[in-house]
Amino acid sequence: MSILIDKNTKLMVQGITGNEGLFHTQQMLTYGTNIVSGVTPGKGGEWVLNGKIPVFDSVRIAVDATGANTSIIFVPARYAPDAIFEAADAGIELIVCITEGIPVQDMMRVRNYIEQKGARLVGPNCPGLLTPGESKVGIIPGDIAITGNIGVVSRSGTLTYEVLYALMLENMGVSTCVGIGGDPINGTNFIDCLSLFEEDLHTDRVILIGEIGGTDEEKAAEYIATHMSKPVAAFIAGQTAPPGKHMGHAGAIVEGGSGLAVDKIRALEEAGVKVAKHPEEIPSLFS
Amino acid sequence: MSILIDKNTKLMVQGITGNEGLFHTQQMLTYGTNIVSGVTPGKGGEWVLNGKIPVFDSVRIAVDATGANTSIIFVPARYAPDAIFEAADAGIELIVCITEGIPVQDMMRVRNYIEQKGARLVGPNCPGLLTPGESKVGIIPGDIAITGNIGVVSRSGTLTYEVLYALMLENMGVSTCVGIGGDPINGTNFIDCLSLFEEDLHTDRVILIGEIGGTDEEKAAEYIATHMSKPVAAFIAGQTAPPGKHMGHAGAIVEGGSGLAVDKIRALEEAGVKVAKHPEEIPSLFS
Amino acid sequence: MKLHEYQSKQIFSKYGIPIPKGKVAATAQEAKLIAEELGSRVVIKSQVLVGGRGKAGGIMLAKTPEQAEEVASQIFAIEIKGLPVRKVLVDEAAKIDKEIYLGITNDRAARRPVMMASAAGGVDIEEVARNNPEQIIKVHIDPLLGLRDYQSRDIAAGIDLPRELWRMFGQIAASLWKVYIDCDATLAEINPLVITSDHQLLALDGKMVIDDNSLFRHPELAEMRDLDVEAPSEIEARKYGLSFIKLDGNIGCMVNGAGLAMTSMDIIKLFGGEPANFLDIGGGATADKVSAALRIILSDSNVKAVLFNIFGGITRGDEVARGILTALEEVKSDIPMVIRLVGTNAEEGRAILRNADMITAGTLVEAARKAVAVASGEQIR
Amino acid sequence: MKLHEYQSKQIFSKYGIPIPKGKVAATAQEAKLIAEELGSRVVIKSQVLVGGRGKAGGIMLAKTPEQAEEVASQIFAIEIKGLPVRKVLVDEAAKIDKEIYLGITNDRAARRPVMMASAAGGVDIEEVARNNPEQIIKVHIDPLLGLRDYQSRDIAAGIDLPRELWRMFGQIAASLWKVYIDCDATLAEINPLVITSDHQLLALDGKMVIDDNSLFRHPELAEMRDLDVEAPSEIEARKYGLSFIKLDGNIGCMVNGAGLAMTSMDIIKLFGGEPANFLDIGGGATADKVSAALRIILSDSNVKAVLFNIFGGITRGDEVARGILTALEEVKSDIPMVIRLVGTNAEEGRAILRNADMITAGTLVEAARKAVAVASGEQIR
Repeated sequence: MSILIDKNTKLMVQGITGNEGLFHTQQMLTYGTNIVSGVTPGKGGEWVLNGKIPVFDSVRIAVDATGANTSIIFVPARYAPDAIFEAADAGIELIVCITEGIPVQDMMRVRNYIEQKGARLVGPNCPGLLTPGESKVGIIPGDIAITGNIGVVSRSGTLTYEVLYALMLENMGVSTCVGIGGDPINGTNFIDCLSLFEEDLHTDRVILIGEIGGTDEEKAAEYIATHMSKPVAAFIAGQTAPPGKHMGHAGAIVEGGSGLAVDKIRALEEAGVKVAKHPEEIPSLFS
Repeated sequence: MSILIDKNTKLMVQGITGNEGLFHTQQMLTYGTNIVSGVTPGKGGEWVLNGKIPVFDSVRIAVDATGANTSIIFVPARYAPDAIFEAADAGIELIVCITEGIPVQDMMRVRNYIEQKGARLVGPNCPGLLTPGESKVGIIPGDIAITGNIGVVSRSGTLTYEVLYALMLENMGVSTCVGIGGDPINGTNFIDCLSLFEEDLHTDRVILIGEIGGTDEEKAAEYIATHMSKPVAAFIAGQTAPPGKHMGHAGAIVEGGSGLAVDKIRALEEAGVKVAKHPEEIPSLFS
Repeated sequence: MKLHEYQSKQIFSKYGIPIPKGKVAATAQEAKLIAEELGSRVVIKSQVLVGGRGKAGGIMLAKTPEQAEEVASQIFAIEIKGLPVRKVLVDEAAKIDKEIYLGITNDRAARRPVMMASAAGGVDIEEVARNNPEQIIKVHIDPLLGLRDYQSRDIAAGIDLPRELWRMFGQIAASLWKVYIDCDATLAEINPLVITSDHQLLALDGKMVIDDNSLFRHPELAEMRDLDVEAPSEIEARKYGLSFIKLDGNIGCMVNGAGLAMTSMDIIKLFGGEPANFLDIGGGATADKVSAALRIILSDSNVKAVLFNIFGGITRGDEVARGILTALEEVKSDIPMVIRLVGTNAEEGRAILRNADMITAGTLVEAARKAVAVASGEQIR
Repeated sequence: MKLHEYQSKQIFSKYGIPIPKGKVAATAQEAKLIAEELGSRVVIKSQVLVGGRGKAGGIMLAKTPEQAEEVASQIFAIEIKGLPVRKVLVDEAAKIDKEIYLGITNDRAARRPVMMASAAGGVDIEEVARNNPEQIIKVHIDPLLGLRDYQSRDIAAGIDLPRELWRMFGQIAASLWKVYIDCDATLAEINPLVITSDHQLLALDGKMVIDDNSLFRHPELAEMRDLDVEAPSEIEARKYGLSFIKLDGNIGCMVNGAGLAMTSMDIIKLFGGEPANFLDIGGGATADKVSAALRIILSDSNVKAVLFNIFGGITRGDEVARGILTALEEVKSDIPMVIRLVGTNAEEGRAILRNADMITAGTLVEAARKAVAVASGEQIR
């Protein structure tokens, strides 16, 4: 079992005819994800991947024609906010935005709007979701995780792969892995995922992978202390990062003395979370 | 008993130092309404009506200082939308806007915003509310209604007074009278009030006063047919109004064959509502 | 407030919406000069604020400047639904492949703006809405977010617009949205928006209605008002802040409050009479306003009786009575007048009017009955 | 991207925010001429993108043009927190009654812009926030609705601004909001906003940070970037689309992915080493990118070892290995290199690198340990 995506996910790919969109559509299809349609304005009526997936001119038309309930967005940063608005307006329930580099003011408008619409956004600037054995909505390599009962939620990309890989080496499986993205303003946050994992019958432990910047890890710690019965382990990246610099991710920055790794680690440990010194240590924290 | 306003209403007056604001504040005070504060930007620290009511610079400051839960707005049309936003932002639960002549696009933005905030707006371009014997929030003359069990909801001003007066002459009392206003886009509508009256223990009959323009009366009729157990009587003004002309109220206009009085009357009658030929006939419909 | 076609199209053009080359003429001679200047076949279009201009002979084609002059003088000579033609628009004639409809208006029920389009353009869109609603595509626009590009694409797809025109259509839709917002329009419409034979989009006709309540922030639009379309009495009424609409009956009405004013008209009709006007004098009827209103009512030679229906609420009945008294002195008239005065200080008001030459009534029904009676020549007192 | 004070104030001025008269000088002589032109006492302010200019002697007063020249040459001679002074701003000196703070920034937690103000202006606002948070008033702004007038009034009242200045303050707040929106700022700050002795408001200093991700739609702002503040290696890295930050240690890092790159730095430190840089080569490490990155790392003479940590995911390990091989050929070097290659096609990748002069590691821990060891001169192979 899983959270957010599973066998019933009917996926639409926004920006399906771009290089990245097409490549990852193939990857997801190979993994077994149920991809029902793609959207590229002006290319409605075409088919991609040897006629497997129909392309539509707009999300609304694609939803009407194929009943997609989930969307993944691969369009360039300048068009991505509109793509999210479009998906939300068309009634898509789960919108996963892979795109990196969306201006933060755009994301504030997007956040405020989709909250009204009741749509859920994962990302942007994220690797997406993976429910091993059922569905992959994103770019996480499918072969580095096996099915199991550990929920993983992370602000990072390859660091997440590192953790999944370490778990697999120990034969530890994953219920769902959610990459929530490295931007300062994003959709679904740690607490949203923690609460979903807490309710999910098939998740019995959770790994949280945070990094410097913002206070989401501190808030997650508070939530864990007061709402979580399942054990949580964590890792926080960026303990050696200098202040005032964006460490690759737009959201990974220590500003005005806030967002420090040390504060996040302390908050999590005080909430009873075991915090790993390095990612390869994580599996042992559950032994 | 009553809906929306009663003895517990703690009223703030926005635009209290203007001519109209000051006059009606005095009227409401005389009626016994619990007026706790007024707001006029730049006049914070003053007192009006012989030191009875303190004036504040902003709604937020007034709410913090006096705990107002209801606001009435008497500011000119060009500032009224901001006054509504301000009241909603400060957490006011019931906002009554008397102001006439607010541009309709402003009202569309206001409506969309306050819906998110969960505030209730009555008006604009309305006479406000009267719960006889308890509280008056608006400009309805206090001496033309007595306490009783008839709920009144109306899009009009003096026409409402006419109906209240006709009821009083027959010694028929009113629980609450709500003037929802004559603009095309307003806050609280017929259905909102009908549902409140249906739930109110002390209302046992309801009078609906509509007029030409829009389709709110038709929707109310549908609601009455499906949701109301209490008897409803109605009157619709504007049977002789020519199409394409605003009959005083911005919302009272027959356009493209819709908004006709005859359609509204038919819909109400089909919903089991007795529709009066003229306002003086209304009391007899309940005999 | 309605704008003329040429005014709407000038605004459209300022926002980058392509319109035909053309100019406005006030005489047939001017029309000829414009046609010469354009150097092509032209369309001469009467500028009147009513629909059905074409059927009434108010839109005609001319192949030469001479023909333009001739046609223009024909158009200047006619009246369209009672309105004189004071100006014509002389537009370069377009080569039309297809006519579509594009408009934005307020959806009262949805409390949002709605953009509408139809592949069946060039005809009365309300008729299409009634008979073939499936031919109209509607997209609601979030008033805080504004029109988004994907909404224009949804519309373009919905009306089967050729794909090579989508970009241009999107720009026109975005411009029309900006016109609608910037001008506080309640309607901004291009009908028809044509696909020309060289595969361009062109706004052949334009219609805009401006929210009267917004004119305080649009002085430049307020100046565009065409007073020709309004009865002189309505223009006069606006000066005094009176809400007045001329009708065809013979019983003048003076009422405080819009709902009550409509009701007074209705009740006159109910008892067999015909109202001569809608008139709301608003709250606080000063002598000034009352006499202006009375003058306006009596300027209509059809009027055979006047009905005053005043509900003294916050406005006190004695004050209103004094206003009426002053007005009656200023405006001498033999027309019989019925007054019903009720509410706050009504008794005092009636006392003041006791010696005035007026018929009094206690109820609205009684007042209406009496007004209808005296209007038809009956003597009652 | 940070803007200089003079750049921020030029933008403020364009939006109607009052700033002192003044000009930028690149030499002491120019500063003298500007002071002459202004004809008043002036303030000479070094234009460097760090705080604490005043304490470092980077802001000085001058009474005469001669003194301005003297003071300017002093300022041009110093370095402020390691940065050279290339320009100074020569501003007319203001008569100051009171200093306040006004700024807009993004509140990550609230996911909204926040306008902040304090009666305690002129000092480091983060210090005020830490020590006297009650002295700062914060108002969140709805990103779809924008700043409203009543919010400015709430702020003016909250910092006890004299009432006669509210209107002017409201205009400045509205302009600052427009600056923030139009420039995609993540910070737009006036500190201090002063009340002058003749009761006017004046933006004495200005600070803006622009969202790097938004620069595609602000070419005019992108051109304002001051390359002086960045290490040359960081400028070089940006050219290749590499995310690179220079640090003070001796172990160079090359990693794919930002989180993993930070983690690699952390783990080096954990085992007693010091990272020389943060470097994320991103997805799909082409030979081009890898050699550029390697050149940049090795251009730092502190570097005694290089750690490659590549998680082949969608990116295939063999491709990365080939990229590294090409890079190593292009960039000859004796510095010891440790590589840990894992994930998709990692084995093939390791095979390709078998003959390269590199130390291999299976785990991140092993890789970090080996890098730390070789950096301190140990011989392992």
